[in-house]
Amino acid sequence: MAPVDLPLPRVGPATDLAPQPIRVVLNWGRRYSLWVFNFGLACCAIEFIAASMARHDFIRLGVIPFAPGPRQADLMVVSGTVTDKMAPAVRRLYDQMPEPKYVISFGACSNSGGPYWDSYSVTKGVDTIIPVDVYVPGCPPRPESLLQGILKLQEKIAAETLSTKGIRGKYAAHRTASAGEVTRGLVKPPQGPATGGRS
Amino acid sequence: MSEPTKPQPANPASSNARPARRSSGGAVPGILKGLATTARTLARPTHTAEYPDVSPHLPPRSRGVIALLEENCTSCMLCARECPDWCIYIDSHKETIPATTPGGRDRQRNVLDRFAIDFSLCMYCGICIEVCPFDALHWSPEFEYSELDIRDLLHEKDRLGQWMPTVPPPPALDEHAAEPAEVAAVNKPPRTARTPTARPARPTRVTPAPEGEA
Amino acid sequence: MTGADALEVVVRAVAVLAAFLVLPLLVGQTEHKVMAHMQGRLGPMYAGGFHGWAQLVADGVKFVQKEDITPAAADKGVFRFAPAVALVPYLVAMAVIPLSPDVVAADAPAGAVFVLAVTAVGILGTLMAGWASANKYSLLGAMRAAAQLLSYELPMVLAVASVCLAAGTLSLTGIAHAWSPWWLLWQLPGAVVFLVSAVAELQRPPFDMPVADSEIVFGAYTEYTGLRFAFFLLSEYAGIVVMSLLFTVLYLGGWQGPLSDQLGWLWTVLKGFCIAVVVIWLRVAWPRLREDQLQRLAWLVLVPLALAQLALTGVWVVLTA
Amino acid sequence: MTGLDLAFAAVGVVAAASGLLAVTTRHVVHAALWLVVCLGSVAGCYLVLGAELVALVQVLVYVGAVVVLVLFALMLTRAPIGPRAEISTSRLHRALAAVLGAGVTVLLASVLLPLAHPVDRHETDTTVLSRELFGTWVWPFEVLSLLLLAALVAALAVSRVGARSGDVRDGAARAEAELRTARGDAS
Repeated sequence: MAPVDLPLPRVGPATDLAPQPIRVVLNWGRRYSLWVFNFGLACCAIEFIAASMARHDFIRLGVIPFAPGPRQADLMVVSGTVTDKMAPAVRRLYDQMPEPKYVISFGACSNSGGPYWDSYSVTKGVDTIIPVDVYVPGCPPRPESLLQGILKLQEKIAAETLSTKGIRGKYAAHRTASAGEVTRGLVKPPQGPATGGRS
Repeated sequence: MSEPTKPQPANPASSNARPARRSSGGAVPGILKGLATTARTLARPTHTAEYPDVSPHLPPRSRGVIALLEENCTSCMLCARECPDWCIYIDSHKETIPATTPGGRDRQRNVLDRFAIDFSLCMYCGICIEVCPFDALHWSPEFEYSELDIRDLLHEKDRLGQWMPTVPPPPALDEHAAEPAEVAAVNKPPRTARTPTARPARPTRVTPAPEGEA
Repeated sequence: MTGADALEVVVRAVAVLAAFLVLPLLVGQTEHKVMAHMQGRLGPMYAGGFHGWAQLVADGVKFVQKEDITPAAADKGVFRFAPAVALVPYLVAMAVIPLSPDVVAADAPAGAVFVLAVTAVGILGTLMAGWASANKYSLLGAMRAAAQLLSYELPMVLAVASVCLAAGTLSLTGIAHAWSPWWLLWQLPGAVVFLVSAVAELQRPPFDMPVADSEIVFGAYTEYTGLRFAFFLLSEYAGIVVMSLLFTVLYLGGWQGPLSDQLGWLWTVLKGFCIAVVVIWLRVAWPRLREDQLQRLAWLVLVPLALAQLALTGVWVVLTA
Repeated sequence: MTGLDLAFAAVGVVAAASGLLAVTTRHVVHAALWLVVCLGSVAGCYLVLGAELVALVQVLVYVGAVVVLVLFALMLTRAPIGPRAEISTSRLHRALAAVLGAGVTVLLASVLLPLAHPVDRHETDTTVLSRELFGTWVWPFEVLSLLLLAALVAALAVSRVGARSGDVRDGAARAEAELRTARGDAS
């Protein structure tokens, strides 16, 4: 399918021009209204579901799992092994979410491929195809880990300054984010002290 | 079930209608039951654990994060080699300790330069902890270390060491269990010089056995 | 028109608008909390501090900031206009519902027909949204909505007709005046028919096939984002408010109760709130019906029941006249 | 010119304009939506003239039910978004239709305009209306409903032709027989 030229995203009216006190209110709104969209791909999705159920109930934090589709969602939780075959779908649904949008990568597989990092078919971390805001470690993580990841995301949202310009930075003059912008390279090990003389 | 389960082929119209009628007929008590159940739950206290306000009650042996006791590590690489994910990075070098006594031999020992666990890869199988012969790795139940940047999930040895205080003490032994080897070794009376009086014990130990059996 | 009259009109309009913006949020928050506790959860706790009272305010603030997406293939004008068509009818309907003989924004002589007529227009918003989205799930949702609305409009109108017949007037204030506790028994079948069709008309569970997320994503609203989506949500909750208050006025005597001279409006609001809680309760307790079960219920149960109620009322009115 | 005249003229203009748009738009769903506006403003005309109940019934029945049904049917026909060439009329036909429409307009206007007088509103009470409907006009009313019933039954009969279970079974049996002969031929 040929790419369709779509207008670049812009945040809602008045967000760009709002003075600081109003921005605090706006950030508060985004912080406590994260309609979540569960990209459950493997066993971690079960822990996500556990976090949404009565015992952990992340609606307490304003994470509302009633978003029926990407268009209504603010937060995408990728939980499970992203395969190269599924990756385009993840990418597409991410692109269909309206800005401002957030992503939590939940569990080892979506963080970096996890136990399957050297498999021919597994994407080496969902952050090679979409920008990720919070990485939750675990295999699978406890439901409380997700709650803590959400708290971390909420702190990040409370501190951020939203602007159309900032959002468009992710996009290379096209409605879908450019691959180069979101692709993370291999993580280089830090340059430690003398590593010579290996046994 | 009183109704015949097999639909009568002679009358297809009635067999089409029956399942619908049966479900609507049986549904009346069912829908009331649904209302009653939800109302009852409404009246009861909730079972939500309020995580950020109330710290969760974690079971012992929770696999939260792996802590490193650096002093115990000999950089033997067993953990790194057994790790199914290859997510442990160890760098070390050999140091020569000059002989302490004149004419003695210089000794060599391993110095740990880097010990890192990539928790974005780790599958929390615990094999590294099992195989460590020197008890350098321990399970800690801490789980609150999600990060905004994936590079921060690579915990270097100082960060791994910081988890050490959160490691719970090992579980108590079962009643009537044998004393742990280390404790037994400490409690053993110190060796004394062999005396001839100790020798005759052997024949006396052999002789009572048949009496006991008889 | 004098200055005082103009001022009164403005005050009334502002009051209706305020009620329109506040009451649906109250219902929404109640839904969050009641649903949570019916499922053994707590519901929103952090937004606003005390038991998450500001959850829906936060939602609103968030929706304002969201990007407004119009799909490339959509019929842009219709797509953008649809939320207003869905929302405004309920605003207008709220204006004629009396809270007490004095507290009513506009007392229409044929208020009952007015509310029914105006709420029937709201469905056009859903149809426009579903068709203009250029999405097959939206289209399917809109068609389900249309089929559902057409089926349930009839039993609803018949049930309301029965009440109007019993009261001998089409005015909502007149109906509430004519009400007596005896109606609770006499008009019970009509009340049940009205409540069921109201829930179906609002596309609330168990009649939420038009927005069944497991089948057709979110029906006609699949492609909507940000404020336009919020308008659809608001229209759903405003619909609950309108239908609950209407049920109160038609079947529960509106403001009738102790101290009704001073606290009449409070009685109406309280009764309406209880009905809204029942609507929420149905959502939590019951699973979604199937499309054919829906039509079967409408045409084989509700319409005959409403007709029987109408006949009963007619006979009674003629006999006692 | 009174305020009533002005109000009537305003809704009348809206009704006429939307009616014109409904027939000129080359977009079948837009036509139905303009029809909504047209019917709504006709209801507004009734309201200005004081026939409140008629206006409400107009909205309830025509906007709430008839147009919804029309839209429903249009959706079933895969009405395209945007105009489509193969279903639009040719230039000649459009010119002819315009001439015909203009002719009818002129004819109607020449007859009706001399009758026009300032709008006088007289409130029609629901009681009066019902007395008229179920007293003076009860027979036309009932006959009309009979007509609708007949239409309904006819529609049902038309839609059920060929869908009776007996026919289906006959068709299946015939198909099976054909299959059997075909197999026989092959072997």
